[in-house]
Amino acid sequence: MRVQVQEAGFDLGAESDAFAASVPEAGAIVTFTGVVRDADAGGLVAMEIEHYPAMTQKALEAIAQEAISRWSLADALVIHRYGRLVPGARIMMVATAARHRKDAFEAAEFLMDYLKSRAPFWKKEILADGEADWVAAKDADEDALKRW
Amino acid sequence: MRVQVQEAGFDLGAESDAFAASVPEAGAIVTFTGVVRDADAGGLVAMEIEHYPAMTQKALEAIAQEAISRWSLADALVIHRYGRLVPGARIMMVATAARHRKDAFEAAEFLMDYLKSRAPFWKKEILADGEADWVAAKDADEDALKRW
Amino acid sequence: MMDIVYFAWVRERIGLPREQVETSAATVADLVTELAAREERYAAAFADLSALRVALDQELSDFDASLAGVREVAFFPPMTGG
Amino acid sequence: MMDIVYFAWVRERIGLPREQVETSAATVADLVTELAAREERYAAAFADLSALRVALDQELSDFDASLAGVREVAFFPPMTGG
Repeated sequence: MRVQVQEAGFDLGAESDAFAASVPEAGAIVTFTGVVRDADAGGLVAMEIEHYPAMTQKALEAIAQEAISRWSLADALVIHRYGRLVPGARIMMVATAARHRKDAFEAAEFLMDYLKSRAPFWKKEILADGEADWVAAKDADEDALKRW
Repeated sequence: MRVQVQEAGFDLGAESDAFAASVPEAGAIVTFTGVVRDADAGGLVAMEIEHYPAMTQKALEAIAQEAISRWSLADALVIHRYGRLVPGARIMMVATAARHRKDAFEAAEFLMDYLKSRAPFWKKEILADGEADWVAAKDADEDALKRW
Repeated sequence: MMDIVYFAWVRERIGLPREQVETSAATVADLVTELAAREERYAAAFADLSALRVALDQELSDFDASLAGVREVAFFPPMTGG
Repeated sequence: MMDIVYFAWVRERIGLPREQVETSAATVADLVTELAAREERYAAAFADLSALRVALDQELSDFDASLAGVREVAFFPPMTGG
């Protein structure tokens, strides 16, 4: 298991490849990558991601460990950035490896649902007109947790 | 949309990275990679994948096109190999890009479910003791299709 | 003349990947009956239709389907891709 | 002495990221009552507890929880990671 919280970018290709290479017996590998999307079609200048340094690493490790136990994963990877990111920048990725595709998919969705609502990150949208809005948590994200 | 049926290996890292780079507005990118797994712990020498060349490309394109329409994907990628593959080799990958994670995950699972049971590939396991067995279709794979 | 193609264990059981047949079969099921009557290896390959799938001109189809206008019929076991 | 940390709009509304307070509050709710009574900016930040989350020593908790033995209390809005 590897959990990395960093301001710097990450190399999606190299991370995906290294993760897959480290679990040759796994059969099924799923990755999810989150990208800063310009939700307002041209209005977003940057996304600022704040986090709680003393808590983030251990919260993510606990989530990853739970995914590994529940789905008997061969391995799991979580990388999450913080700081100022521009549209198109990659915010985070998770990767899961399991014997069968169903477990790898479910574990990756579980990780994402928890990262959305239980990992100590907060996003602020900086808009072209000078506005800066904290992204509100979505009811749908909170609801997504209930299926696990 | 890109659908590639090939005997040669593919570069998972480069493909993942290029796919993500081509959809900067997508927000959510999911990849699935299938790897030859030695199901009998040491018994598998190789997996031979046969396909129906005249049908494979168009069947995969139809599946990918359906995924794109149903989940309003920004893009989809399918790469599937045929021929003789050794344990640890990567058999295939899919990638999906959508605005939201739910769509990207669902579309990738849909693609996998269809590839498992509706794309004209057949796997044969070559075992260390000289046996060669065609992999039997699983009821669970057929059942998985019913949810879509 | 119709092209018939076989894959996986159907191909192995019949012993060839492709052949041309002269047939006036109206449906896939009729064609299967004709083929199965030919020789033991065909009878063995077509013994259990529930274990077989069929594609007409590279589109998945079923055993009731008409062969009108069809140029290539493929018989194979359930697919195991992915 | 207890460390209190604030994130996102809670931090902005209160105007600082961290402070130390002398408190004998037994629970998180008691601590919130003490803080909200201090100044308008605290009252504003803590006006709607349903819009807030709390972590005790870096573990998610709730407003009923005891503060016994706790060294760091964090207040923040619902998280929006991923």
